[in-house]
Amino acid sequence: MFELKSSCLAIVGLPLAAAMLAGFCGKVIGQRASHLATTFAVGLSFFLSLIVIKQFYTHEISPLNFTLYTWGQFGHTPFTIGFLIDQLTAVMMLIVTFVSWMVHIYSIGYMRDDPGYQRFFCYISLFTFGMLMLISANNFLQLFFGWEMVGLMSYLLIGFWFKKESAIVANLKAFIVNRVGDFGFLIGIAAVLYCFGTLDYRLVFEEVQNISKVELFQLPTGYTVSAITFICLCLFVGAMGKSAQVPLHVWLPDSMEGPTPISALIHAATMVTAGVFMIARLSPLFEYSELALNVILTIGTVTCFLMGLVGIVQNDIKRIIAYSTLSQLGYMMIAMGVSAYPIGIFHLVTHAFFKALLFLGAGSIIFALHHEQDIWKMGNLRKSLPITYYTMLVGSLALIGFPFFSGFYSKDLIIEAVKLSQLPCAKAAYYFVVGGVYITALYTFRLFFVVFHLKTDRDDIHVEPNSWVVEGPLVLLAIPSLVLGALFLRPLSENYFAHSLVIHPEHSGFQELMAASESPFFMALHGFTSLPFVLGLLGIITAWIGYVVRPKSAAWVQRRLGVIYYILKNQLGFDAFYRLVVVMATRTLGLFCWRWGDQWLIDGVGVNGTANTVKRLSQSLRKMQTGYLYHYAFVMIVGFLVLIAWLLLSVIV
Amino acid sequence: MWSSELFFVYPEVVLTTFASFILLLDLWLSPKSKWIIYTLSQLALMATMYCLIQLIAFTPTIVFNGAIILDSISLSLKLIICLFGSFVFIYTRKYLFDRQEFKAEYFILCLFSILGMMILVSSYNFLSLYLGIELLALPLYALITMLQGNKLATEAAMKYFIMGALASGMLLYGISLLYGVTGSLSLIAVAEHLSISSAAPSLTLMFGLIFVFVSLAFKFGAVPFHMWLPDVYQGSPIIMTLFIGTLPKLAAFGFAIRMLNDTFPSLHFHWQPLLITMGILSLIIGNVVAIAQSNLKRMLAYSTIAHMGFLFLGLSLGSEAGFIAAYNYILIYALMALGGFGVMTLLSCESIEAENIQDFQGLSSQHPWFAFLMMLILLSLAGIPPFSGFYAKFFIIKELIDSGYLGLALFAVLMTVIGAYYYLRIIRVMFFDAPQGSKIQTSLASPEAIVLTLNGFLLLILGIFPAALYQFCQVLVLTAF
Amino acid sequence: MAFPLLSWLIWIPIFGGAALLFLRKETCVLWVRFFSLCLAMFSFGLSCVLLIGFDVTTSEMQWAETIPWIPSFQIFYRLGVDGLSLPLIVLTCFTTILVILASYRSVQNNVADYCATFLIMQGLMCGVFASLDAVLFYSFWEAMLVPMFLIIGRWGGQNRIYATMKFFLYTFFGSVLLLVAILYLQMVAKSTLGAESDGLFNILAFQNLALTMIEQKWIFLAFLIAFAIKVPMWPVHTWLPDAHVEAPAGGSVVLAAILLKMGGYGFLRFILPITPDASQFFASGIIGLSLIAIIYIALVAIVQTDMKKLIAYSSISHMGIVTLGLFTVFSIIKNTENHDVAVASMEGSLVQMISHGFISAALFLCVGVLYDRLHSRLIKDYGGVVNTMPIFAAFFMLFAMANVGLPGTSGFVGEFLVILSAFQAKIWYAVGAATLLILGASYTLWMYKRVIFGSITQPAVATLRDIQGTEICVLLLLAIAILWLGLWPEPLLNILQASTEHLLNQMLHSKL
Amino acid sequence: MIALSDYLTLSAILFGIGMAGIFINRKNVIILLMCIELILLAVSTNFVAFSRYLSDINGQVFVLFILTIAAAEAAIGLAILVVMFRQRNTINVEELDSLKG
Repeated sequence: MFELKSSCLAIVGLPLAAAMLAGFCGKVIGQRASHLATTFAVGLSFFLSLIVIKQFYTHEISPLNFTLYTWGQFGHTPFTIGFLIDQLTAVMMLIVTFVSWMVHIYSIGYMRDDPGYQRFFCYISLFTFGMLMLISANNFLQLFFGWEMVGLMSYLLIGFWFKKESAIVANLKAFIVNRVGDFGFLIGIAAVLYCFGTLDYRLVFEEVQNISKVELFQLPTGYTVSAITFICLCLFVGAMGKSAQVPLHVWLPDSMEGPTPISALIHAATMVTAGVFMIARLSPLFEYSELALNVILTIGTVTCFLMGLVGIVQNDIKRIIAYSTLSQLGYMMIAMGVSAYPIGIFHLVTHAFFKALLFLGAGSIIFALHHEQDIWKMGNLRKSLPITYYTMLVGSLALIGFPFFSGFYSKDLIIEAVKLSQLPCAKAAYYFVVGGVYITALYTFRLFFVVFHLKTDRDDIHVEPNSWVVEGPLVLLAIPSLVLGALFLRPLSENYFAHSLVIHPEHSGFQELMAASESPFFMALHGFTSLPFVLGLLGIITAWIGYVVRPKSAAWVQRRLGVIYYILKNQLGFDAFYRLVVVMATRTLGLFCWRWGDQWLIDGVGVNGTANTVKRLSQSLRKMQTGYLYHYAFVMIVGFLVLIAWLLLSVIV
Repeated sequence: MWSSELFFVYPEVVLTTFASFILLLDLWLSPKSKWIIYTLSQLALMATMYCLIQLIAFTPTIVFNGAIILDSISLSLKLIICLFGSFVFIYTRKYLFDRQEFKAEYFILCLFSILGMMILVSSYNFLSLYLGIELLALPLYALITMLQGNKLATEAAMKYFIMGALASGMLLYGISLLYGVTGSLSLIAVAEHLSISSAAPSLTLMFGLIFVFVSLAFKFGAVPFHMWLPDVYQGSPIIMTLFIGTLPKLAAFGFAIRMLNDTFPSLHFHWQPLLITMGILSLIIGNVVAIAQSNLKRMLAYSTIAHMGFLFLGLSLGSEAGFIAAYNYILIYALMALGGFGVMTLLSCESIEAENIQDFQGLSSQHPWFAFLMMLILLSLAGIPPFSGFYAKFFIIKELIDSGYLGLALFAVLMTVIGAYYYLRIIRVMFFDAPQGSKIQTSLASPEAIVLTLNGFLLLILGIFPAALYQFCQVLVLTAF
Repeated sequence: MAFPLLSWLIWIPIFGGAALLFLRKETCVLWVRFFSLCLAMFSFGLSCVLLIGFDVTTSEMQWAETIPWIPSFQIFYRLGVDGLSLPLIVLTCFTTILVILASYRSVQNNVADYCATFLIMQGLMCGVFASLDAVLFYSFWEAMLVPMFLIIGRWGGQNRIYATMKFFLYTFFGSVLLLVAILYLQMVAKSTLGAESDGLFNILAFQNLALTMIEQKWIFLAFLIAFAIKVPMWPVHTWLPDAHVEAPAGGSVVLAAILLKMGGYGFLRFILPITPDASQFFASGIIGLSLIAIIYIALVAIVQTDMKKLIAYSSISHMGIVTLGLFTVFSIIKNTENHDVAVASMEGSLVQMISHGFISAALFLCVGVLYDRLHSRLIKDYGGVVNTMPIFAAFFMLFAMANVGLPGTSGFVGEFLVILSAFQAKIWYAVGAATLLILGASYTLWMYKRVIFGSITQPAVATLRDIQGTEICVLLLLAIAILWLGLWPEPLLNILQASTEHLLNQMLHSKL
Repeated sequence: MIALSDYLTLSAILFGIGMAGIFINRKNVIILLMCIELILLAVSTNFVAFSRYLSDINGQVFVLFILTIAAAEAAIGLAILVVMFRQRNTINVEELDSLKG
């Protein structure tokens, strides 16, 4: 007898318990016990999630919505901690636990000699817990709880090597940029509470139709903002932070300062997709705001295209993959924007696997090269790291959407969905999306060729063979990267998510698409003739020519396009803008408030000014006490005369 | 014999007898047996108090053709003056004994001054009033000069003397005018005259009133008749400051009650603004100038001025409630002054006169107990609850507000804030600064230390149970009026 | 009469502390520490009894005691607790335990005086929260300044004299206005209730007193200055950074954890119920000041170079949330007529007060731990502390995150409730308050980064020893409190509920 | 016949001179003592005049007391003066300014 409620609690609770164990007793129980405990716990969670999703697929169980305990009350509205387990959650659980499990195993080898071994396992288990809380929430409070929890773990893990200045700068940046998103998110939650009077998903979704026409406030220009749009936009700001959409994307490339398994787990597969997941989860809300969808689509497109461009000029292996992640997150956002939630989630799923694969592959390279990350210092690693080579190839092909690979199905569907979308922005977005395919192929294979194929003259590259715990997960991840797309397509076309994701009839144009793409095989075959495939191929060829056949040509192009290269190299100036304008302005303002407001005006003029005035008054009044008897007598007599005069006046008047 | 009117001034007679006897005895006593003088002086005060207690049952009585009144106010004030006088003697004992030449005159003249105070507070006509004031003041002029004989003391004495004489001259002139208008020296006669004449009071009367008030203000040291006060406090030897700072204020309060309540109640409308003005000025000058002082005695002198300002605000109401609050205030003030100067007296020894603020640096590590007591006293002076100084102020402010003087109350409390600064400065010096200079030897088991402890804790206890003292004052004032 | 539990809570620490003053010999230091810890624990136990015996369903005063104190003026020794004061009393007792424990390492001279002063202060603070008579309240309110003055002045840092004087005079200035306002109310009470009524100084009776608008405005302003200084609100906050910087760790803890709460408590007990119409009139002004406090002060906090100053500014900023939550109520009611939201807003403020008590205490103790070792509070003197003090760094991280308002810690609860309800008043209020999310994270984590993370650059840091024994114990207690409150605030909210609703009714009931 | 007002005027003038003397004189302490005597005399004149005018003996009794006290006062004043002179070798009022502020 399968009990969904208790298994759900087990899925969520196991990583927490393991994290506690590794965190509090890590020193006592030792490294081995720590990683065994956490790995076992997450693995168990994975198998449980597997059962859950299987049962959902076979319709043996229906979605479950239950409350664990009442966290507090808002007036008389209870705020609860509770879980909503449905198809969407089940899928997310599966990815999270699986990738996390893989990363756990991988880390056993990767983090082998690190002094913070137990801490690391504690963190990633705790992260898994937070992520599971996030995805299984049945209300906004718990969503926010998980949201911040994963943010915290991301912060801690980016700064895991706390001695490294760049790492601790990066984690601070990540947290604060995420906070900007959370700022919007919190306002969004407040707006939800204001409009719906509850934070419970179910109640909110039931009410949404009644609210959809309500206007929240009027802008000074006379334009009214509808409540639903306001809510969605605010929530989307949160998603922009977490899912690193332009302009809140700046933290993600820097977050690569963390250990590579983290980059795979948090900054590729799971946490960064939380924003996408959130929008999908709240699809009943977003469906009612045309404006919000357009914004999402636009931001997604911009992110997708620009970040891909930036990715082309990066030299750090992890940063290239990070920019690729940004670009892919853009794709997911695009899918959300065109209401193709199932497709977006599909891409999320496939991306989780192949991107985790790429990161872990990169990690294996980095590890093998003694923490060398510059791709130009690698080269010709095909022979020395064969497993990594092949798995990376699978990952790269999946990433560029090569037919039959998992990425192909999801990405192709997104492009088609954009094409079919009726949104005003969709037309322009389509070109960028398609263009993005070329860029994706270019940067992916640039990386691939430079690392594995580029002939180098140097012999000094000492390659250390990797252990099975590092390579095992690569293989395990490569399999889903290869086949998952095809596997997933079927449930997708059978409307697996019908219960969880709501799509407004006006936006459901793409659904016929899914119905039409019933056979993965034919769809892939068909893919060979499509424009994206051509562009992708073109990208690969460009990379081949530029970096393998004629390595000098890339440098030539770089010189010819100096300005563009400079801009791209500097991440389009976002970092500089934030550093020079936002941060400096804040600090200057702070200094101004402190030096002039607090120290000069309030303290100087106000407080000490008063005190000094009294002191000065005291000094001058004390001079009246001259010490001369005749002055004393004089004062006394004058005092007497004044009193007399006053009294006489009062008598006369 | 008991039917004689002399019975009602029996305490004064006893005190005079004792004082005269000690005066004579001093001539024959060898320097080694000077303790007899001290013991006898204390005995004199005890005996006087005993006699005073005997008289409680006979209040109110007016004797000697209306020259002396024995009501609850005068009796209680006399008792308290004697009690505090006894405290003063205890505090000064060691100071005097430690010196090379023991001055028996201190006790004798103080006893005479106390006699003057007793006469002052129970006087019911202007003659006895004048005699009381002079008897109070004259021994003090002499004492200030003779105790230490340094330049400052002489200067202080001279200033005190000239200003005091000027003030009593003005009082006399005022009395003469009142006498001319009313034809009587009796306070009650003046009061009757004033209440009968329905027309506006004559100009002469007004002059008389002002003259009397000037001398009253002079006794309290209210601005602008305060000029003598800082100099005298500073210049006098500490034991004299101790005496001048406490007892005459109580006597002056008796004087004030006699004037405000017994003589000029019907002119309340006219004298109220005077008192308020003087009160306000005193609060400003006292509190503000005290900040700049480096001599503790001088600082406490200015603080006295400020306190008198507060007292004047209470007195200015002219109502029973106002007098009750004022009485409460002056009692607590006297207790605080007694304690404050008492600590200074105890810390002063043969060579050192602890009077500069620097002398108190780091007192808490040298004499933690004295520092603690001094802190209690200073906090009480500053008006911080739960010390009685706060409740004294509280009652006055309450009466002010109840009578509708909201602005005045606000002003008074704001001045308290300024006042808090300089009291805190002393606490700061005692507790936060590192000690400097030599250590003064004072035993905690000595009687003066015990009494001082009692004094300090009385301020705390009266603060925690403020009702006791207030009700005491209430009963006294209500039975007297 | 029932067992006088509140009196015990007030007087046991005071008498115990006074008794400690006599154990001044250096040889009995251990006994002093032990005895004072026992006293503090005993008081905390008493407060727990209070907590357990508390009836959450009513807003009536519980454990009430009434004894005539100054009968001539109908002033009573009148005590009682309701949902508003109970948590603060418990917090007070809890904090004292921490302070005593924390002093085990950090205070080595004048231990008896130190412990005694804190115990006396504990009693006085309990008195503030428990008294229902205005004069009694005022007495405790003022009396409490003295121990704090001594603590900062005696055990403080370099510039302690200036700081402690400033602290005392600043707050004293505010409180005298409180006194005048109380006396004025008494006068009004006398004219409405009659001179013989026993409610002349009864705070609860004040709350039912009819007042004209003009009276209310003046009384409001007088109260406001008194309480705003204590909270402290912008622009009367400048005493706090100085006082915090100079105070010893224990002093900072009590200052931040409880003293500031007295200001907030004053708002709840005096301003809102006594002058509801004036409160409504001035509400937008107060909200403006709160928002300025939140944003302006947070900006100031960012540029601080002294850890304690930074945390002090952060305290001011967080207290801005408290005042914001209290005064948005009127707007909420006007906007939505939803009492639930208004109640939540006030509860949010109260939770924020309690939680800030824990968090700021924890942060100041953390700085104290560092200060004990290196005798510097400057951020630049540290860096890479995590290398030598990992356990400490972990605790500090938790507290920093609580200060940032991370869900799951207590810091989140209050902010969340207040921002959510502020939104219902005006969107811009919520937006303004929510900037704390960003700014708070900026200054807290930036400081954390510079102090804890990084490699060791200062040789002194390399010699640091990690926390142990009592230090762990203290921080653990706080960590538990912070997490418990963050993960399950419902019990606290339950305690607050009835009283808050009652308060809300009072606020909405016009006195005109 | 000399009227009461004449006496009063005289005494007022005497009183005024006495008062003025105290603060106008900046040289000699003895003059201060004399001024005080003058004030007391003015008062005595007043009392006697009123006493005569009112046919009331009390005023004249008062004067006797005043005279006695004036003598005592003068004695103390001179004594202080002597001490002062011994210490400072001067009786200049202007030099009596160590206590101030």
